[in-house]
Amino acid sequence: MSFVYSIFVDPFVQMIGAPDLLVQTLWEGLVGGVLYALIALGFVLIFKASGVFNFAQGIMMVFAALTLVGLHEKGVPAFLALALTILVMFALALAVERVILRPLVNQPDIILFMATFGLTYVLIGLGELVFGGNPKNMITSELLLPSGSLDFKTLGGLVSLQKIDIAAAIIASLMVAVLALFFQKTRIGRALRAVADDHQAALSVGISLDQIWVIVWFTAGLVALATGIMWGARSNVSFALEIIALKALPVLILGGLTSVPGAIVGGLIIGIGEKLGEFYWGPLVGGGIESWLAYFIALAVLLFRPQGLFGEKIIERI
Amino acid sequence: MSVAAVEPATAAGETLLKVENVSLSFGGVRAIRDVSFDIRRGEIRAIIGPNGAGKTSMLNVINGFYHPQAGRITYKGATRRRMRPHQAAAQGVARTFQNVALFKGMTTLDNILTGRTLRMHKSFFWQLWRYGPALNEEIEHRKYCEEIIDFLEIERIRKEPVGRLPYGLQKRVELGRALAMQPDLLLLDEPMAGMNLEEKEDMSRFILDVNAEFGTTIALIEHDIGVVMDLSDRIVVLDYGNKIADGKPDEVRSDQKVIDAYLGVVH
Amino acid sequence: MFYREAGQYKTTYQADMSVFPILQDRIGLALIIVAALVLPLVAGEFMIASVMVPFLILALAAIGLNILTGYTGLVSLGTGAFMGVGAYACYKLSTTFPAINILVWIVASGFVSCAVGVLFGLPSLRIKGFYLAVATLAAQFFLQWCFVRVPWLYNYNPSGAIEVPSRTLFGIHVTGASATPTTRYYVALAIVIAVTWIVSNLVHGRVGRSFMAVRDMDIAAQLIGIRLLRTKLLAFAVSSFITGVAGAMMVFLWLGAAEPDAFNINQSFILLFMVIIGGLGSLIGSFFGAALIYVLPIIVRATPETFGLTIGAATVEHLTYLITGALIIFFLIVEPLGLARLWQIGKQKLRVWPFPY
Amino acid sequence: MQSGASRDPEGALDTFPKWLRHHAQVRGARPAIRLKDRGIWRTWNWTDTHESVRALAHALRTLSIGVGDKVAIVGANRPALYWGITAAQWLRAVPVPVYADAVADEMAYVIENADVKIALVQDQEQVDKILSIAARLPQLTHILYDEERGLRTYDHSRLHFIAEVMAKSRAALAAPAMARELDDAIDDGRADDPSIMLYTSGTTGRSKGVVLSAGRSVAAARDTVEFDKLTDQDEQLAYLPLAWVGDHYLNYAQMFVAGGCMACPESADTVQQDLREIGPTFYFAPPRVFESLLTRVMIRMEDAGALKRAIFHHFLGLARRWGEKIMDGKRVPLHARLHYALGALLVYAPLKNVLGFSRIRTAYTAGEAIGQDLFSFYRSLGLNLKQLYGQTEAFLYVTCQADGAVRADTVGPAAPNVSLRLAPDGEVQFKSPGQFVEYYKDPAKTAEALTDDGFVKTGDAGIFDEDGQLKILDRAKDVGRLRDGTLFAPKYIENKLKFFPNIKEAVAYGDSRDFVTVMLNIELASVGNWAERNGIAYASYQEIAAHPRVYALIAEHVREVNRALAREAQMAGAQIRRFLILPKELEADDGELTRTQKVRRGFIAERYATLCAGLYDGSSAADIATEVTYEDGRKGVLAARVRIEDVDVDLPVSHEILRERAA
Repeated sequence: MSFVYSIFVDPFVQMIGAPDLLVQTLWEGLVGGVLYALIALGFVLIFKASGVFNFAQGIMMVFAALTLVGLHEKGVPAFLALALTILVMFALALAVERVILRPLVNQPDIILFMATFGLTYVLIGLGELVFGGNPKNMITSELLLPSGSLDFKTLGGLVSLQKIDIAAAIIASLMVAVLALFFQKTRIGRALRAVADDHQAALSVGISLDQIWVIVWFTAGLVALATGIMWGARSNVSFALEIIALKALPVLILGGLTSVPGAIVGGLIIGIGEKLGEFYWGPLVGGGIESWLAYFIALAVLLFRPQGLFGEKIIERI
Repeated sequence: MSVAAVEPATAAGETLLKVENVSLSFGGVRAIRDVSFDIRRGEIRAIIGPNGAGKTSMLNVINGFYHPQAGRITYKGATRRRMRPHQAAAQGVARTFQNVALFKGMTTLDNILTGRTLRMHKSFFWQLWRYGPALNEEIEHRKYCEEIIDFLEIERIRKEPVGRLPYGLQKRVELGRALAMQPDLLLLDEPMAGMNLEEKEDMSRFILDVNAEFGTTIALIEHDIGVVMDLSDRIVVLDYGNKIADGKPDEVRSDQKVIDAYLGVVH
Repeated sequence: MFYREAGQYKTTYQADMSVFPILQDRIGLALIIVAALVLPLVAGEFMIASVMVPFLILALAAIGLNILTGYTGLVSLGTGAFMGVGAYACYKLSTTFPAINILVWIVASGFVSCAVGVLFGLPSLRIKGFYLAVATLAAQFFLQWCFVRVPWLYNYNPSGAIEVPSRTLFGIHVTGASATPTTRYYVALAIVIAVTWIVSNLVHGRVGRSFMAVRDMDIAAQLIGIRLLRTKLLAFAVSSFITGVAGAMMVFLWLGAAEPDAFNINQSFILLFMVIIGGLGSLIGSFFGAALIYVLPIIVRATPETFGLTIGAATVEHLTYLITGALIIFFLIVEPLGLARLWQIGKQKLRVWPFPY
Repeated sequence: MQSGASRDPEGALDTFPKWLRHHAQVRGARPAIRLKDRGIWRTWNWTDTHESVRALAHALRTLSIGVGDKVAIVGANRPALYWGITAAQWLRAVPVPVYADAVADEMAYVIENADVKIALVQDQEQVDKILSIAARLPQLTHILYDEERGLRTYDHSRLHFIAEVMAKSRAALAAPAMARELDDAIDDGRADDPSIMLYTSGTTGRSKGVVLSAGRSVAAARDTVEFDKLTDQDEQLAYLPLAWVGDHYLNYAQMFVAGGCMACPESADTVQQDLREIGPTFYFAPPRVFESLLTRVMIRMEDAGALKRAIFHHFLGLARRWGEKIMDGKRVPLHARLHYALGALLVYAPLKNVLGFSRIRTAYTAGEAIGQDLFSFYRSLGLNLKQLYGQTEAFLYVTCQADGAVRADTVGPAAPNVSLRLAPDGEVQFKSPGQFVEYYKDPAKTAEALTDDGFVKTGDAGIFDEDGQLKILDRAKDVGRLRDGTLFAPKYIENKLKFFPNIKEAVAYGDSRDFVTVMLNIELASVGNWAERNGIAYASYQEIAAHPRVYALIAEHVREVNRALAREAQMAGAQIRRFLILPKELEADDGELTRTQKVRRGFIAERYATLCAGLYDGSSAADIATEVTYEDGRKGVLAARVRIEDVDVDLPVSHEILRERAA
């Protein structure tokens, strides 16, 4: 009985008992979720436009952050480093299109999926080879990002919000808004949306498929860079972040592979869910459940909606 | 040929399958509306109709792949609302597909052998050993499959991976796989789609032979009206999910509603 | 070129349905087995202990994954963890019951892994494709977490690692510090040959065809009467049994000791690479894949030395990543169906030589 | 490994059923017949075969087949049909194989003419055919079929499924008395019993039933089995038409005597595949099969990579130079032998393997002339390909080449125990062990075919070469003489020309003329190819056919033929003096060729009368205007001036020397 109690009752008692901690946990989860959502967003962009399940999306984030920090370490001024990193991400998009997508077009999905595994390894190897494998600190202040925290004495305790987290939430929201505008209002954006539905239709807009791929991968690269900066600021920059990047996968699955709102909602659910889970239920089993809780949440959702929360219903035709 | 001796055609004319007032819709789109018809043992029954008439959906309902929202299906005397596809298979319903649904990574022979799965019973552990009982069983079924290969005249491609075969032959292999199940009711979804004249003639001959030699009841969908009229004993005509005619080829041919449907008269 | 098939006709179905119907293939296989048996007589200890033993074990794990991914079409990203299950099970069993033959425990640990595999295979009924891959990630991270957080699994060893006890077989040390590489090699070889033979039996029969039917066209398979869930779970069971055995072997016959990190997500990826580069749905491809992916880094490491260059260990590590990734992409572009397909093409060319097709 | 023939010194085995029993006793477990059926080679050993034939014989007897009755055998090569042949022979009835692809009408003629009582057929197709003509065949009582498919619903009052009647017979034969009586019936068989009737597809008129006796058939087969050292280890693919003497001799008679095994292919379109699987040790195919095989080899090699092509052609060149010498056991330098051995490893053996020729010890070709290059190609690979000349009336072998004495342009010396001679008019005549008894019910034709002293007239004209090998020139009636009396064999000359890939058709004239001339068609594909390589532009067949350099090219070929002719005693005087290249291709649609693509010399001479005149009046060109039919069916007039070229004639220097040597 005590077992049942400790799972189903006690955590909620704790939540109500210490609302400040609850708010703090929710906030942490929210910020984490926003960042998950950003990674997932880059993923959805690519999946929609080129049908590639881009496993390397998380690594692109780390790679971007590492490039930025690494360049700065080598003496490049922060904003020049930022510009150069954007350039590198563009070069990456070009290279991916030339080297991977073009030769493998029309291959089964699993093959493209595997190719992005290969890309993951290349990016890890390349990044570490050039910039070294030791963890680095994000150049937060150089990029004029705030640091420190805002503390609120409220709810019978202390709620502490890191400024960088607030910035991250704002920047993430801005990016989503900009992307939404880009998709809705620009010719290229409309073409990108069209290509998701129908390649021919996209061609009729006057943009070649190759160009679309480059643009999409570049966009995803930019999103990755932004995410990388935020996440790097919260911890540090190394390929250990890969594990975090993998969290984008349950986010995606939860949201449905093709849905941008799905990616955002999924990110928030996973982010908040795993923080709550870790904080309130984790101690029951010795902690550290954050490493797998996200996947279980996604799995649980999938069992009821195999296409994810926002995915289109699959009607099998024969 | 010994295959034929296995299932002698029983009292032709007895009802094998009865579809009553079946309706099916997908998220508001009604694919089949209140359709009823029957299939008698030993006959060749055609389901025809313009594109989107609900023909394939009808087959999917019959073999349990779709579950109708309303109506009843009586098969071999047992009435049911819904059935799982593997149950349908176990009860002797076999099926070919509009777009060839072969196992592309396997050879012709393996595809046909797969059709015998339900009749192979040697346990997993015998399979691990393979030699002995499992292989003997495998050989028994290989013999049966070879009869089908002989029947369909596909000896030459026995060991070719099906993915490399021309379309017409793939359709034949698919028919072979369905026959390997020794079905009581064989559902053929556009068996002659995309074939040239000669291939169509071959396929027609095979369908008639299957019906005659094995006594298999056949329900088929086909676009080539000429072929349908020649092959089938009775025809159901669907249009926009409704049944608009049902009868012998001659009756259907002269039915005004059918003529209208095929000429595209607006409803 | 070396094939002389004229006159090799089959008068029985037994002969026609044998796994190696061509005489020259049987000869080739016999030669390979003989070569594998005499290898320790000619090869050095490094070759045996650090190349051949790991190669065999990884090939076995790749076969396990290939059953699931190659034959049944279910992508798994949790293979490393299933190897871990085997390893921890074997560790617990052999330390709890030290008197019982270690081979028994290696096989038994396969069954433990099998049970866990089936459990995590359950979602495969409703979840397909990439979605399922993510489900297997859940297994990966959950199991890995267990290896860290459940001290019972490593007998409360303060280091958090499992250390292989010394065990004998017919009076000869086969595990632990005093087992010679040659002994461990022969044990590994025997297990790999036995399991490969059994798997080969399996995939050539009804079960194998059901797997492939589900992979190629699950709807048609269903309408033939193949039960999807049962078949998929069976694939999970067989697959995780083999990976479990491979995992136990990895610790007991190769590493000697292991930390939870040995079974991390990277291990899962590496195995998936082996299967894909080697060839989905091909047993021989699993060996090719294991050889390429495992041996490649060894070569990358050895190459600078042969040219007299000294490169830092970290750099070599990074280079290995870079080159491995590039090669994966290269092989996917050259032959998406893997080395097994290249092998098959080569064999076909030899069979029709001098004709090109 | 014993030759069956050597086991019968007393000659007591003078019918095939006796051989069957003999083999069942001495090599019962050796395979006798195979059938690729349901994916595997079902095999019957001699014991099984004996037992099956016995059951079928009993079944036939129950259907009242007795001595002298005729049993038609219709269908592809199937064990049941071969058993039917032996079963009929067991009962001293006469099997009559009928071409399976014959239309109902032709079949009706044979069945009626042969007084067939029972037809043993393969499948529904043949049953349908026979039922459609049954009304015209009152003497036909029963039809037995081998494949049941589609026939179950037929009226079975006169129709029987072979497997069923055999099963019934087996049950009946379980009674020892019944079995003994049937077994003893074998001993009633006598050497002069008619063993089989083979209908020749006569070029003119209705076909005739050639009656062969049991003793002679066995004797002939025994000789050639000895000659080619066939044993019970030999195996061959039975893919030739059952009703053709070649199948009955090579597959049936020889294997029945040697105790070897014949393998029946799965179906007509798997013959190549089945050939490769079986890997026969004895093989026969007409030249056109070898030719199309070679073409396919070359076409497939075109798609090979440059390196492989280079290797292939290098070793083919090597084989051309040494291959035949090595096979004939001639002196060859060691380096060439080693080089050839490497070629065998890389090219020859694999090539033979993919063609299914790996195990062949003896291969024959016959039926028409075979080109030197084609013939040499196979021999140089190490395939022991030889030629024979035969006829239904001889029960196949009249001449055949011995190992080590093989040439492309002859058909070999007389086969064992065959007497061979040339009539004064050049016609080949023979007396052979397997010689036919008569044409069935046609004493007039029989008498016509025999000379007064019992030799068979072949109707072919031939000459003996210096080493006693026979060369077939042409049909005897087509052979004429130049004004000076020199033998003129148009087809012989035409064939020599046509072996050049550049020459498609040739029409030779010379009968009752002073000298030989030819009209030629060039092969557009190869000449066009040559023209392209030599920068010669052309727009049409007519244009390139008239090109001076093409004339020069062809003239060289004609000279080469002349050189070859000069070396042959009887032919040296019939060298080609003048030729022209026709401005259009000869077409069956224009009546210039028969439907079987044979030139109609007389018609062509009439049609191109002006050209013909030009050839003999010494002019250097002649005009022609003639109506032609285009491919789309339109008609038009072709008018052209055609060059006529003189060719040097080789001195028949060796003439006398050769004659001496021949004598």
